[in-house]
Amino acid sequence: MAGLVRGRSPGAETSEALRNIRSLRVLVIHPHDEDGEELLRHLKRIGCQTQATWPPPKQLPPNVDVVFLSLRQVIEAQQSFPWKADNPPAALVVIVDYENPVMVDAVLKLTAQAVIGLPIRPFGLLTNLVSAHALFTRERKLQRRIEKLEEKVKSIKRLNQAKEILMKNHGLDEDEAYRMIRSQAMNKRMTTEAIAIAIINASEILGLKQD
Amino acid sequence: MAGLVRGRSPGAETSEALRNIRSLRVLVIHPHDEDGEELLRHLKRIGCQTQATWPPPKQLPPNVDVVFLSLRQVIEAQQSFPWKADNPPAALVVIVDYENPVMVDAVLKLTAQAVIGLPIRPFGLLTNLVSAHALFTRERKLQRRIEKLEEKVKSIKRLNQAKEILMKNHGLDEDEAYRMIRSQAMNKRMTTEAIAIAIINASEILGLKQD
Amino acid sequence: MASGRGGSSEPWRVGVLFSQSGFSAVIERTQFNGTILAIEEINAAGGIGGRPIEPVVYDPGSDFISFRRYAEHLLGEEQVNVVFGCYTSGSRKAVLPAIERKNALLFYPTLYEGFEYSPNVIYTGAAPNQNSVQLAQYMMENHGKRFFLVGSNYVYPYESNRIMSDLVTEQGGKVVAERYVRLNSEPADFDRIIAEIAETRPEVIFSTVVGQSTAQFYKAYRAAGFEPETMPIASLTTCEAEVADMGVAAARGHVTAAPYFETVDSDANRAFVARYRERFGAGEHTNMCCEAAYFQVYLFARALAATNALDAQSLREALLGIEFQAPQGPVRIDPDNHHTYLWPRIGRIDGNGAFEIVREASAWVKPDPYLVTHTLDDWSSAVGQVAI
Amino acid sequence: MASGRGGSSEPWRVGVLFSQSGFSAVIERTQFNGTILAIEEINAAGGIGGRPIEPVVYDPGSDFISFRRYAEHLLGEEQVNVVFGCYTSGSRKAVLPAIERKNALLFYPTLYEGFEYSPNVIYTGAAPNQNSVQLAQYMMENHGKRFFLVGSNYVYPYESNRIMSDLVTEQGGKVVAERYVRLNSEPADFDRIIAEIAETRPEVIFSTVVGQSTAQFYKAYRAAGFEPETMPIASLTTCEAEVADMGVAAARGHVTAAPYFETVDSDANRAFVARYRERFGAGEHTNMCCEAAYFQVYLFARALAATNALDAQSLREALLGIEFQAPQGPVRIDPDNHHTYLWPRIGRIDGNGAFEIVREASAWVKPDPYLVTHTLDDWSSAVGQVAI
Repeated sequence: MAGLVRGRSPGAETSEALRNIRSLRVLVIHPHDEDGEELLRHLKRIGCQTQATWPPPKQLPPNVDVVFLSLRQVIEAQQSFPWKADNPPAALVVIVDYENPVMVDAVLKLTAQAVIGLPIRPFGLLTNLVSAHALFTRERKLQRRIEKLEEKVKSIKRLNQAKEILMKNHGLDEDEAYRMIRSQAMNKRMTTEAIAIAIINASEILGLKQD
Repeated sequence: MAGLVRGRSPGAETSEALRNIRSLRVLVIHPHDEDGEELLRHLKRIGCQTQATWPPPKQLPPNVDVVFLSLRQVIEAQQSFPWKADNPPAALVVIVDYENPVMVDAVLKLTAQAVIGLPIRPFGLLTNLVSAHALFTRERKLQRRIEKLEEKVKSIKRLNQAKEILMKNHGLDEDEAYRMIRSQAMNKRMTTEAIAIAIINASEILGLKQD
Repeated sequence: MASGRGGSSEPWRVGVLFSQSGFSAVIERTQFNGTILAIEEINAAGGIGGRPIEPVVYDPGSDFISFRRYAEHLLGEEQVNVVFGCYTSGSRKAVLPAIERKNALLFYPTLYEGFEYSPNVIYTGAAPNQNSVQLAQYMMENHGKRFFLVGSNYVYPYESNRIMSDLVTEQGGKVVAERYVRLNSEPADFDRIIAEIAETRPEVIFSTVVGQSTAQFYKAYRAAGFEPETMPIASLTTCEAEVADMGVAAARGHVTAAPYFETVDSDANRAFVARYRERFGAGEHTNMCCEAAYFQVYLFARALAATNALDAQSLREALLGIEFQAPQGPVRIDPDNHHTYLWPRIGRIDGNGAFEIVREASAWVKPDPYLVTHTLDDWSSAVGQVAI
Repeated sequence: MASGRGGSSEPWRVGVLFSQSGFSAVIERTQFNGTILAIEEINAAGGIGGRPIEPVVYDPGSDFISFRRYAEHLLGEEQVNVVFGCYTSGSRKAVLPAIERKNALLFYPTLYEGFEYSPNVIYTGAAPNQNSVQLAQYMMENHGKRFFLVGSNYVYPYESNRIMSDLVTEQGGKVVAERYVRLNSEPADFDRIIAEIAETRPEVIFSTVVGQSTAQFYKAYRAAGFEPETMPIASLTTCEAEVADMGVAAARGHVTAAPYFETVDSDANRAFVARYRERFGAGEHTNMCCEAAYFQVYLFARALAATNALDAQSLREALLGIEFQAPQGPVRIDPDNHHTYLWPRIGRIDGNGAFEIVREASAWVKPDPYLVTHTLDDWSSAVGQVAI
């Protein structure tokens, strides 16, 4: 988007992320106190599918889209909390009641997509919820794109390596080598990628020339 | 990180992002009112290098790390605000006073890294500031990684194409083709990449066999 | 709270904040009247616990900064902690931080765009699921699906237009344009919009123009020679107050959705209208905002009778789930979200400037202020059957 | 505020919230005493504007939920809007939402970990740039750079240990371990830690153990036969109250950094200590938290004399930048962050259980509660020169 003039252009449709807000599955990991109740009530007011749990679960239940986490209380519980910050299972909204560097560091390590301060106030929760989920989805897309590109680079390199093995050991030129891999793939109903891997593996076992 | 037991492990060093907080250059785009003043005062208390501006600038000043933006007021100003959400120049913290879908949609379009509700309360600002900057830095790294990988895929494809052109038109085998490109690159003090591009361009102009 | 605790004849002091001047005075004056009428009725009947309600009145003149300052003054120096007031969302938002900081209570008698909940506010006007959906359905069934959107330039019209766009698009209709005018508009501001309407010939004009701009717009429409039969203006805000302001000629034939019109056919309403005219003049008219301002004082009075104290905490508890026989029908505060169960209606302005009610809900509709995706099914399922 | 406005002899009612029982009562009782002494002195001198200060006292028993409930009760039923109280960060955080919601004022007389600012709090204890940095420098200069960190399991020790780790690492030192015990510890909880200390032989033990656990830890250290000469415990919290609790034998030779010790050599302090003993008993001792509790009442009284009203808004304005000749030296509320300019000192416990002041700042140090990266340069640059 080049510029922001108004929130929407004429007749623009409401974004997917917002339309689906009532299908979001939210897990609140927070002690059962006033703040926890206020948070839960407001998430239900917004209309999300919300459940709360305390103490922190040893394992995250499946099918959760957004987790709200009471940070200090999880830390003080001195119990291992499972959260793979590099490949998280859900968007994370961290609830903080202190913001000294120890606590902020914990927020950074968890790579939370949103931060909410105690005491809970209803205003701002909706925007933080939707924004956190959008940031999470956005990062996951970037991560998937990186994985695909890395796979692609590997795949090209493997195909080249397999072709070279065939050229070196069978005296084929590049075109012939490639045609041999492709016809093998078609015969065996496998991908050229899989054939390339098979050739590389075989060459290692049989001690063929690789370069 | 596999689990979160405490905010820090014994003797762990304070993370870079936090250590450098007083060198963060923050731009506040907010009308000069009570909330704007409270925000500015607290950013100065935290110790960031902070400046405020209103109305929204037509162009962002250089060397800004984090922007705080009063969303509704920028929208109502009906003035184009420059923000490339796909390749933003700085981390963005949006200040909201309404959270109906029109406003939330605007937050999503800007892909803000943090959302703060009015009225400004000092507590939570620090964590949101540091977290927003870390999310921004993280996404930028992912974007750069994608760019590099895409470049790499392109580069491999180009090198293969150049080799094939040489093999087809000069009767070379693959090794010879590669050696030719490499020696040209060394002679001319260019990258093999640049030589490959030159070969491809030349072959297009001269109508050589390409595949 | 000193004001709520003293001797047994000491009045219950409450704040009243409606504009007597400025761009939204046309409608806010009727909200002020509705508030005062209810207070006078309650006092005439002996007050609450033998003590009268005493309104502490300030005029913010349609200016948001004045709204905030007067709210702070009421809650501070005046030691009031219940306030009746506000029409525009801007004024509500200006007042809200002071209300929350003092843990006071605001009664807000105006339709608005939803997506707000404060433990310190009771919302008695319609949420979008109580007027937008019904208006969209009626207009598409009776007039067509090509909509032209015109609004004042602020949050309420933005969000109302988003909802209307979604509903129209969902039904295969089309929004041909979406235009905004400034709040303090001049008649000439509408020239360009009238020209565009003439050019695009929509089947429905959806107006979220508010305040004195409303009369400017309807008059410009009339002056352009457009016909309400083929291209009516549909609105959520144009009510009896604006009709009086613009005159019958400009108003006739246009359509509004609201939980209340002066023409509601019930004993409770006939009595309300009669007392209103007796008090403020035979030529005066009630309207949806005036009625909400009126019945919310009664909701407050019922709660106060139960608590016999003015603190927000206990008043709130007494208010949640409370019911009252309002002129529009029975209403109820939803304990989930502090908004009100209301009766959606569609009215068309007749040759006398009165709203002929052409459709009305057969049951109250629960407020859902956080609903993002409205669909026409909501209306039919919530309403059961509709009367024509 | 009814309590702040009535007749001219009506007392100024203020809340006082310190624990008389529970894990932190050892120190909170002295904060209570400091508060009461100051109030009695002010009242004996004629009060403020001819009206006495009346403390409204509750005992939260070191329990955070009780702190919150009593704060709500003080601000609600008791109609108080100035509160003196809290030792641990947990109790301060428990009280804070109620204080902010009522726009009241809390005076907090305890060192803490920083990173807080509320318009409704005045912080009169040391921030980390007023004690941690000075302690790190002194210990590394005099004892070594291999540190063992022991703390109670909550926020204050986490953050204090982070700062200490950074300072030690920056100087090429090493943190050999970082261990926590629960707040309601038993003596046996320290067994494992003592064994680890014996094993790792650090040069400095940095303790952020608080409350009654402090005596348990120092006694365990003594029982293990460790020597303060080669491996002292350095602390920010162990003061005269804890020394009295554990006895001289366990305390002797250990080091604490604080803006105040009972041994401060000034007329103002000698008078303070004399009056304190006269009032509470010859065997009683002042300390940094007690002194802060004492002088903050005077800061409040000065502000009240200027405003002659108890509302937070005007009191706050009068407090910012205010100065007072405290027992530790002149102090000043920093208008930027509501914390206090204080006088960093290092004390070593002598054979009588008194703190021998071995180093002190030659100028007050401005509080910087949001400083993340402390360096030893701060101390020397802020202090000019140090006395040995």
